[in-house]
Amino acid sequence: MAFESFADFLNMGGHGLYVWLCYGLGLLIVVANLLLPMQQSKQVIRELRRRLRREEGSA
Amino acid sequence: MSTELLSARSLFCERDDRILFEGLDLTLNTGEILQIEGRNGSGKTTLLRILSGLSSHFEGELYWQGEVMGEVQEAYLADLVYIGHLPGVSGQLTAEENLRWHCALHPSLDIEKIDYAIGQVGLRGFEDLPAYQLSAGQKRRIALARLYMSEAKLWILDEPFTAIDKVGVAAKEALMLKHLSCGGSVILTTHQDMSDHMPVRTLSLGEPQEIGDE
Amino acid sequence: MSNQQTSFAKLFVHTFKRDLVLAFRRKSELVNPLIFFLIVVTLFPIGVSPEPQFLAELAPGLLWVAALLSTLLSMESLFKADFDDGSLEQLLLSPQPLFMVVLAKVSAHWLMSGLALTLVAPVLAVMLFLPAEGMPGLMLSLLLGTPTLSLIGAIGAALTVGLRRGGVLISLLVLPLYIPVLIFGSSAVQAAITGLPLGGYFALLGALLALALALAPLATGAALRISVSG
Amino acid sequence: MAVKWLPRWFFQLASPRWCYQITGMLIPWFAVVSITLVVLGTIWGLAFAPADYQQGNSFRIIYLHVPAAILAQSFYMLMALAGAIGLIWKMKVADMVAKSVAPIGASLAVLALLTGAIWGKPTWGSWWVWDARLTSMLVLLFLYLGVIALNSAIESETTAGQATAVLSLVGLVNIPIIKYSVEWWNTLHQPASFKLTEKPAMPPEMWVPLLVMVIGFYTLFGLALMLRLRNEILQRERRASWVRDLLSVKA
Repeated sequence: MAFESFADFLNMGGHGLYVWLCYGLGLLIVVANLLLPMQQSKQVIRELRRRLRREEGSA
Repeated sequence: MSTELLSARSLFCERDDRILFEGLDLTLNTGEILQIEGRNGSGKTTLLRILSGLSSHFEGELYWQGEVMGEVQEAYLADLVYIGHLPGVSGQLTAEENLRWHCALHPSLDIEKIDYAIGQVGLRGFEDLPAYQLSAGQKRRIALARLYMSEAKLWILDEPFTAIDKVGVAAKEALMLKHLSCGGSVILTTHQDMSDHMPVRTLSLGEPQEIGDE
Repeated sequence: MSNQQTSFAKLFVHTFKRDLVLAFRRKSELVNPLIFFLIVVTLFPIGVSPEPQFLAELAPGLLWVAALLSTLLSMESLFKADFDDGSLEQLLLSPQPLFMVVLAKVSAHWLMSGLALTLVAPVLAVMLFLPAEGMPGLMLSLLLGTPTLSLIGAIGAALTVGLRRGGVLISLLVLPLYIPVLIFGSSAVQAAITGLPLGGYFALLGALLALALALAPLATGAALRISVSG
Repeated sequence: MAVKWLPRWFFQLASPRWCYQITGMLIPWFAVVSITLVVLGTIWGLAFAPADYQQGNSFRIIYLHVPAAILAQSFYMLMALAGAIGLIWKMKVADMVAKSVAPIGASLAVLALLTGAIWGKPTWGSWWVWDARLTSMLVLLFLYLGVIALNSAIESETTAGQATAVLSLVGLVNIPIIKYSVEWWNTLHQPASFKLTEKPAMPPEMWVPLLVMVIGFYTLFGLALMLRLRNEILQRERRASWVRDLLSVKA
């Protein structure tokens, strides 16, 4: 452990703002890259299924 | 004696979610005219563009004189005249300048023949005008003049008679007959009926299928 | 073989001449990039400061950026007319190598954009108080750099020729690729002003040009086939 | 076709269906491995790795900045490579891979730029410095944006795939030239300033967590790529019977 206390850890030797801002952004981009396609997948499946039903209805 | 010139096997093409054709086979022999029929949007132009090698949006095989198209592309292009929807005539250039550039693109053509071709399509007297000053029909004639200069075996013509008057059509038919007698062939689409004496075989493209209708 | 070579040469010469004739008949396309070059350069003293020393310092980069933008502006028309009237289809159906035709078209285009810009640049350089020592560096670097710009721009033009609104898109595609030319070009001018040796810059610009000459027409040809096919 | 020397799995990849199935099997594994590695690497880097003697704790940004930068570059290569395969062998899946990579790569370039800028503040005293690495990363982002813009401007999926493949290949040839020229330009304008990441021989306590993070990022964004790719496959293969079966069974 490179830090004495948890407060020390958060403070990052005065650079806390920069470090945590970076990691926050990192988390944001990682989560966006995973969640967006998952959400899109639901949408795609719903859309394609609706299409399929419409075609079956018209056939 | 007729031999196989161009053939296509199990062509498949889809566009904007519609299947234009599927499992389409066609064979064109020497001395034949093949007319592609079908309604608007049935894929006539697309088929001609595929056959000419302009479009690569298809699956299936093409053969030129029995060989796979990809391997004899250059020989094929040297033996092909394609006149599409767009005449391929530059508006800022005169008929003669347009045809001269065409000769540069096809080194087998004889520049001396330009004058003859211009005379044959009835553009004598218009040689010095830039094409944008000519009517649509006259522009079309510049494009058709390529046929008079060419010794290519295959002509692919998309609506060649658009904006051409009756006399012009008769002349084109005569030209085609001459081409056939020399062992050439033609693939074309046209909305006008051709004269009865023309040896035409037709190929109908069905209704394009909405994808999913089975 | 030699027969084939003469036909390639003929194709090049014919296409080159044809494009020159076309350009001279559509005069606006010929002069518009030059006017644009002039206007962009004029905007800077007005917008920033007319102070001679400041402008002199800015001049190398500014002239190069303006030359780059006006080349880009002229790029869009390279294949557009041919695409619209179907000449491009005919060109692709030629049994002759596409490489030659593309090279001829780009050369003709460069003659009327890049070379013209190079010739006009000294006038603008004087207006920006570029020291006289910088002049040869400016002209030579433009002479070596602008053909590369035309060759790379042709790829962008070929990729966007089938699109209705290709104008902004082409800048987005091509400008990042122009960065090395900009760097070496403007540095050459700066070096010329300070009296440093120029050989290295010209060698680098020449190397970029050689690479672009070898590869860009291939990419442009492929892009044209794709655009016409779609 | 003279491609007999290629292994069989290469052509199996060409089948969207096979690709959909295999990614479906791989995703849980990738999820477990990647999240473990990234969490491990982050905690290690943030809490256990020693602080840098010059930069102090702001150095810990390296564990995010460097993996993002490496991935942004290698994803561009992947995109160009997939595009080339799609062009040469008309392989649909390769096209789809190329299309799916682009937005992920662009977001990684953005992350690398932002973390670089934030790191720059305590190190250089300003948010942005025209450092050679940051500048090339910015150009890389522009290249990504160009590819994405071109792809979305062309309506036909096939044409869009081919056109972007040509563009990304042109970009790939240019990347080393741009990198070199920017580096050279940078040294010309600001002689030997304090570099962000170039450190002489990092001790193992520092680079081991970095390695863990890099591998973690590869797997994590590989996972993101697979998720995107599966959507792309479904959408483009919607006509195929296996997709229809899949959808009606999954109801």
